[in-house]
Amino acid sequence: MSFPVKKILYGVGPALGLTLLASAGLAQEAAPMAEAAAAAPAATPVLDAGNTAWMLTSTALVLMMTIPGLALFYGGMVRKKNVLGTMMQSFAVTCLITVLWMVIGYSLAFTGESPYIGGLDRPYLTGHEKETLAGTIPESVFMMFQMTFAIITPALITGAFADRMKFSSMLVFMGAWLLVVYAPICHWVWMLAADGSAVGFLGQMGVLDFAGGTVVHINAGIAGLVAAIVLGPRKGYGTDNMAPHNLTLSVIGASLLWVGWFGFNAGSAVAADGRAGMAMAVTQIATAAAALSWMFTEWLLRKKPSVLGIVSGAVAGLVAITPASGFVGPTGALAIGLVAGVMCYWGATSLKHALKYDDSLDAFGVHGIGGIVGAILTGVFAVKAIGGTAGALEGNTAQVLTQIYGVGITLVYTAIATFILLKVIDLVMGLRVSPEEEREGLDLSLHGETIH
Amino acid sequence: MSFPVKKILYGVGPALGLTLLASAGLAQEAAPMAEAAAAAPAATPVLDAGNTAWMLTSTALVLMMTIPGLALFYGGMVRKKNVLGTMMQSFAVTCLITVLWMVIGYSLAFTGESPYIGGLDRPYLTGHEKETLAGTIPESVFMMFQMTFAIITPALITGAFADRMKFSSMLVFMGAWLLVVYAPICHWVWMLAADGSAVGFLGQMGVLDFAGGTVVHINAGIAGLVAAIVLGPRKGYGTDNMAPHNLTLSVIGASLLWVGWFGFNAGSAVAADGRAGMAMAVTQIATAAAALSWMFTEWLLRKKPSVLGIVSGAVAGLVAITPASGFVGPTGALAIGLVAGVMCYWGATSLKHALKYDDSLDAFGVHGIGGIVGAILTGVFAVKAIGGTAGALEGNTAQVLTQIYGVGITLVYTAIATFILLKVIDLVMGLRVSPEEEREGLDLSLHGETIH
Amino acid sequence: MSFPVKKILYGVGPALGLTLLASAGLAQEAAPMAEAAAAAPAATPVLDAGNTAWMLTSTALVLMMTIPGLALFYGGMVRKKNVLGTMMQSFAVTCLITVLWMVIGYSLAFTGESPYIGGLDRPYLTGHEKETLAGTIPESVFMMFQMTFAIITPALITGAFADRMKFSSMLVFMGAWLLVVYAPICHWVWMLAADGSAVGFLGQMGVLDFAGGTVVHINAGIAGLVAAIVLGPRKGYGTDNMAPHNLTLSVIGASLLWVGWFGFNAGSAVAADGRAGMAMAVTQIATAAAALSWMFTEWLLRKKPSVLGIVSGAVAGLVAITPASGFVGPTGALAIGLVAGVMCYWGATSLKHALKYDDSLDAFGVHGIGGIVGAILTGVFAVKAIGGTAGALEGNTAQVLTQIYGVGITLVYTAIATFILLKVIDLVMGLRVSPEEEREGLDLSLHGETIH
Amino acid sequence: MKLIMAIIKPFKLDEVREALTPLGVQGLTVSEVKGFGRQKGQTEIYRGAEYVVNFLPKVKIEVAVNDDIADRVIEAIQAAARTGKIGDGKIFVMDIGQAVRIRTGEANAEAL
Amino acid sequence: MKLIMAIIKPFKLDEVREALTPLGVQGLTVSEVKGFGRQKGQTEIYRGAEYVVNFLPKVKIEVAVNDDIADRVIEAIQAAARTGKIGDGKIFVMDIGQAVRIRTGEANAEAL
Amino acid sequence: MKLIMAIIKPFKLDEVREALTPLGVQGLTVSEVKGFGRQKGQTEIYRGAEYVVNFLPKVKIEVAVNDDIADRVIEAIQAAARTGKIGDGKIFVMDIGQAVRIRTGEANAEAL
Ligand SMILES: Nc1ncnc2c1ncn2[C@@H]1O[C@H](COP(=O)(O)OP(=O)(O)O)[C@@H](O)[C@H]1O
Ligand SMILES: Nc1ncnc2c1ncn2[C@@H]1O[C@H](COP(=O)(O)OP(=O)(O)O)[C@@H](O)[C@H]1O
Ligand SMILES: Nc1ncnc2c1ncn2[C@@H]1O[C@H](COP(=O)(O)OP(=O)(O)O)[C@@H](O)[C@H]1O
Repeated sequence: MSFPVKKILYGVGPALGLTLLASAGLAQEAAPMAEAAAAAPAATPVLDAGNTAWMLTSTALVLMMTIPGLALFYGGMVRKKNVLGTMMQSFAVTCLITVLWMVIGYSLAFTGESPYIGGLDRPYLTGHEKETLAGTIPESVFMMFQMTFAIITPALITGAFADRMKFSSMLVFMGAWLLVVYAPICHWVWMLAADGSAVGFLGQMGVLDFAGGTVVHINAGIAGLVAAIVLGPRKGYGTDNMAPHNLTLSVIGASLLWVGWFGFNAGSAVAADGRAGMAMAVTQIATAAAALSWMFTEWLLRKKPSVLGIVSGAVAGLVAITPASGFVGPTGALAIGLVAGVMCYWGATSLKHALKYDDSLDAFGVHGIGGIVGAILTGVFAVKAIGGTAGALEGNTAQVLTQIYGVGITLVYTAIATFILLKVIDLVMGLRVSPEEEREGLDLSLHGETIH
Repeated sequence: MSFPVKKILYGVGPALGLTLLASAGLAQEAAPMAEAAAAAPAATPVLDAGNTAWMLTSTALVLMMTIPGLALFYGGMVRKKNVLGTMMQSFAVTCLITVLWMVIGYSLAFTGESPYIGGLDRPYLTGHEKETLAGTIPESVFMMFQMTFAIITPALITGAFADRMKFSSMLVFMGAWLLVVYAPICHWVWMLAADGSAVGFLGQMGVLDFAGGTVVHINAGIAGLVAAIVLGPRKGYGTDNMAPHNLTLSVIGASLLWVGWFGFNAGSAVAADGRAGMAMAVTQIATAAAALSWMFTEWLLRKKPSVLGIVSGAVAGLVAITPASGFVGPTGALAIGLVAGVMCYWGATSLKHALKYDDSLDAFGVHGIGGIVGAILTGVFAVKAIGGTAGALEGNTAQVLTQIYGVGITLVYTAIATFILLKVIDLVMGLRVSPEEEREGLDLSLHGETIH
Repeated sequence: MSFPVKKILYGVGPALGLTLLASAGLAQEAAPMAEAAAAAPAATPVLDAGNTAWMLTSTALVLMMTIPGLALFYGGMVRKKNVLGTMMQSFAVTCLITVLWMVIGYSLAFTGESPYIGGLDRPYLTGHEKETLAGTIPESVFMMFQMTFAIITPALITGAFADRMKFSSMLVFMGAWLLVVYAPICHWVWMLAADGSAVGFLGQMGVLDFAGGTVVHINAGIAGLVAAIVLGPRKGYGTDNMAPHNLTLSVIGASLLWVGWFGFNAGSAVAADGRAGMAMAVTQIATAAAALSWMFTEWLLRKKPSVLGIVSGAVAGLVAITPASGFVGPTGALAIGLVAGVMCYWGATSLKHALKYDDSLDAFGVHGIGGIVGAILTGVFAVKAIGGTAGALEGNTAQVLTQIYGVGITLVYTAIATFILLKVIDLVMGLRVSPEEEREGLDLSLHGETIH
Repeated sequence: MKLIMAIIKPFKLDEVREALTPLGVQGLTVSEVKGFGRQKGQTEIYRGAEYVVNFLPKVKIEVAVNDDIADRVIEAIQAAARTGKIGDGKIFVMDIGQAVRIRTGEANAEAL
Repeated sequence: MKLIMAIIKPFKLDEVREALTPLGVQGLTVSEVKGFGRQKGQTEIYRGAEYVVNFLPKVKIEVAVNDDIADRVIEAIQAAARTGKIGDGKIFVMDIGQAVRIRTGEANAEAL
Repeated sequence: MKLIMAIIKPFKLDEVREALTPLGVQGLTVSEVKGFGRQKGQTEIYRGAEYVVNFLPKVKIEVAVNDDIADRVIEAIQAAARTGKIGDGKIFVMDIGQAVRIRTGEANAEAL
């Protein structure tokens, strides 16, 4: 572990100048991640209706993950007085990020030639003509598909500070976080040149992240952890009964996350082909394996298999397979799922209670831990025949280090940037609702509504 | 506004004889709306699996909008004693319209050469062989896709008379309304000849309605307004507490409407291509913009941003972008959304309370107003490069008048026909439940069931 | 009826050796059921992105049927104290079957040349390369699509023994049932050779089952009936109030089943073509017809049209059209739906109460009866131009007998195997929770959670 | 002091509350209850299984008042809650030995 | 008249109600309550956080009866509600000063 | 014996319960109620329709105690439930004529 730690230390700083060193030491062949424009760089790309059909569908599926999926998953876990406020966070984030992505976010993430950040030259989706293509699909579809990722990532964070953040501050934070944290990291990992080669520095280095282990889950998980610590625990945490008020909502939510995740992972092939099919299969297998491994672990340790446990395990599996989904095969997926279920169970129970932060709905425990597990194991189980890159099991042990490096960079950058953003917002407008508002519940105090 | 009013007056009458005059004065090039058979009129059309895949998916998405989407959106807004009855209305309308559409509705809407109404020669889907195509997709898929539109339109009306209509009368009304109001208007706007040219008189005139601003939303909104007035307000309206009993249901419903609307709008391209992609993108942008503009308006005026507000705004945006979705670009969508959010907020709050009708769940306030805003602004923001027709901003100011004309015709025809239908049904079998049934709630009194 | 009865008697036994006799007497041309590899046996199959897009989507839709669809449909019908336990059954079955299907189930169902059972030579999806095709789609997608069928079938059974089975025993039973009952029956009906000809003995015999009338619904329905009888009725059955606690959940569930069923039936075409389109259309029509026929029957006999009634009718229609969906046209679908609604109403009310078993949520009453009605009527209404096989109405009366034969074999095999499995598990670990646990409710006693 | 407990039809609650204000009643406490009595409930039918709902939704009002206005309060409740149809409910009156306002510690008459 | 308040296990409600009918009790009022007592609740565990549920679901029956049958009513409730296991509940008896039937205005014994 | 009925703010329930244990109170019964009083509720706004919520969520505690500890129980409740802000609630005390433990048939003091 000493090597990546060193890398992490090197890797942080304004210019992150160690790219050269690292690319010499670590980089394999450039792994085309999202493959937006990857197919046949020589011939003029033409629109493929089949691929476009699948990407339109995938976009709808990924939107469904956030609303209503995540809104329900989180909404069912809070106390009754906060359910509307919690669901509203996912919904409002969806709206806010949509507009910001269109105004400038997409430009920051997916234009330019810098390995660190995109340009400002395509605000308001300038240059999106009806005919513009990204690979074999319209660029408008690629832009939309990526937008749904930009939406769910901040929405995931809301689980960490449930029940206590001001709605206004939450909006400001999420908007800033999209531009300052999400857009650059997305660029580092997924920005490709027209010829399909990686532009972002993590992509160039060969970090594998098929559908968002670092960009989405580690990113959101770490941001959530920082937010939970900065905001402090809920009033009554550890003494009051904070049992989830209605887990039927969480079961619906987890199920829609699962179904929608096929768009997330298999959609990241940006084609309706064998790689998409394999991504869907490994997603299903890892998810089921993690759900079972969480369930049996809890059954063993706590005597009862809980509904919250099995659905949490499923989400843990979905998270962990995300970076791996275009790179590993069925047995790799099974292994990743089994490990992720146990590790996230530990993250959401022992670790959280040992360290005493109040990550209310386990944004870090599930997405942070699951994302890290998945990112690293991608380096272990990657199969050359599937994604073009071999993993440690096929002899390429360096890939594990590359993966750890990617995790480290993301982790450190997110943690620092999130911390600064939150502190600034706290100074300017405050982060937490008043104790009275918190006691009364967000539904009534912030939104003037309640479940009758 | 004097011009369209005159047009509206002209435009009404049994034969709607002003077609000639109007087509001389207003019509632009014929805008292929649903483009069923538009592609390559010269060559023999062949089935495209990619387009078919997207249209199969779109059909599923649009069905999901009504059940469970709309059923939940409406069901969450009524009082607890009416939730099952309200959801049942959407479900029963789905079943009833399916059978009627198959028996004769599709024939009335999509056959024949008359500009006013389809023929009776394809009852029971006669002539739907497995191989019959509509453009590049099987006709069975086109028929199904259109069926889901025919289902949601009457289902939307149920929001206006929630909590007080007899279930039997509702079924009779909806069946009659499909044949007398929906099928002809659908024919006027969307019926195309085999060569892709418009057959219906509004289509011929160049009225732009990509996915149903007039056919679906204005139509349902106005019918709802008339129904709300004819039935009269709910017992206790204005005095009793009629707060929505469970807005979590409405959030799920609004979210599924949003996701499903990708099928509605992007599916209206009847292909998986750049126009579909652009339709999806502008749908997303307008929806988010309208949700935010409703939310901020309410926040400003009422001090709190409500959950019901943001989801209502989203639906308002979805409605307003519907006619525009294949014709405008991202910035046009942003503008349409921002305007729609504010206007529908005004429609569902000030206007309704000023005029004192009880449009219980704001079928008119959201769908009527939103549809009118969207239809007119389509004429402003249409981009020639996207949908083949320029709007006022590109110099074609006449398009705005054409749009207003289309709105006017729809509005007047729907209002009169709906009024007559309701009055006749009232005479024959009565429209309202008894006061005791209304007090006890529809769930128990009409359906013998309740939420425990 | 004497003929099929004789066949049934013959048809049972270790080797089911009457294949020869039966194929001489009954078999028509081999009907390619799932047509996995059917297209163009001569030319090398190539991947079709459009077909693949639709099959990826269909897989997502069918998974959505089980979670959250079925989980909600069943969850809303039980008493409040059992809702989480009921939803958990569907969720846990999804996870368990996923892993088992990957480990050996797929190999047992879809490999080998025996007409009775698949081989053990492709455990852990051995041989699934990224490029392997099944017809025009990747084999990984075919495997996933079939997996979702293997998931929902056992999940359907849980409705029969709701509120009283031990969770551990349920898992063991479901795992064993998949391998001992589902995998072979699936093989009998749907296993095709590379050239598209039937391998399984029921397929060879010409039994028509497009999307799972026998394999899924009769199978699950009969297993449910046996389970309901073996476990015995719920404590308080017939005296306590066991009214569904929240039918809003069931309406959502039924709606998602309906939407997802497009993937089930139209997806069974394994292509985005005219047959898929027709399958979708007939699914919609039969479902609506059955919903209305159940509703009007109940309205007539019980004075009120209930929400539970209309949604049950819809599910009955979905079940009944399942085997027929690739073989019949719109009017056949209408007839099948109308009959299924009435028959399943009778099954779930009169029949159940007359025979006094406690099929709690009518797994048999809806899926068993509906599946049998559909399987037989497929033989009546099949249209040669649609699915390649004529039915009785087109003169091929023998097809009805073939269908009855298929029903009989399935029914007897399932009943016996399910009975034995349950008895063995009962001996080893017990099937029922204790009376105290049952009274307290599964949520708290088995899972340690509750709805607050 | 008296504790007046009234079991009424739910939709009469607001009328009853409004009828008490002019009498100087400044507070009351309400519970959702289920009543069994002469009034018979609806039958719910679920797939052929009939459940006669013996218990009907009622609202229970508990209001503590001084002895001097007790009779008028009882009359006001009876007048406001009455529909004349079966199931209108009952009023029961009990003695309160002691009353305390938690916020201030005030006792008895001052506490109400 | 007496107000008999019984706190019982929820699943015993129907038995208790049936036990009272032969005694001439024509009405009663039921509330869902939560009881704290010697009986200990289940532990719910959510991702490692344990909540011992101190309050268990109980049903409270309030029934007003004439003095002459009060003892028999108490006995009947006790017999019907008893399981012999901890948590069976309690019966408390209080005096009612006055009773009114809202529908008719009948008072006291006639009101019940 | 006394029946002490306290209407308090919901979030004070656990504190009140804990305050009673040292006094030897071994059981109590709790209901969710809605209170109308001097404390005014929030306004809910739904698409422009405003509903002032007159009834606020409260919790009603009913606890039967022997006469000797009644005063201490009342004091303990008042102390634990008090926030000093409007809406803290009330305590009413009534006489219990008889008490029975259902499980054992024990009566009065032994029944509690
Ligand atoms: N003896 C009683 N004790 C307590 N509550 C009673 C009693 N009798 C009736 N009630 C309550 O009063 C309600 C109305 O009584 P019911 O007999 O139906 O009609 P009515 O009020 O017209 O006499 C019942 O639902 C029940 O809640
Ligand atoms: N002193 C009391 N005052 C009011 N209610 C009580 C009292 N003691 C017990 N109860 C109620 O009786 C229920 C049962 O009491 P518990 O002590 O658990 O068992 P048991 O009834 O066997 O003595 C409690 O849950 C509570 O609702
Ligand atoms: N006369 C009364 N009878 C019964 N309950 C009362 C009475 N007055 C007040 N309450 C209850 O006490 C609660 C608090 O009373 P309120 O007047 O709001 O404030 P405070 O307790 O500070 O005087 C009320 O919500 C109501 O539940």
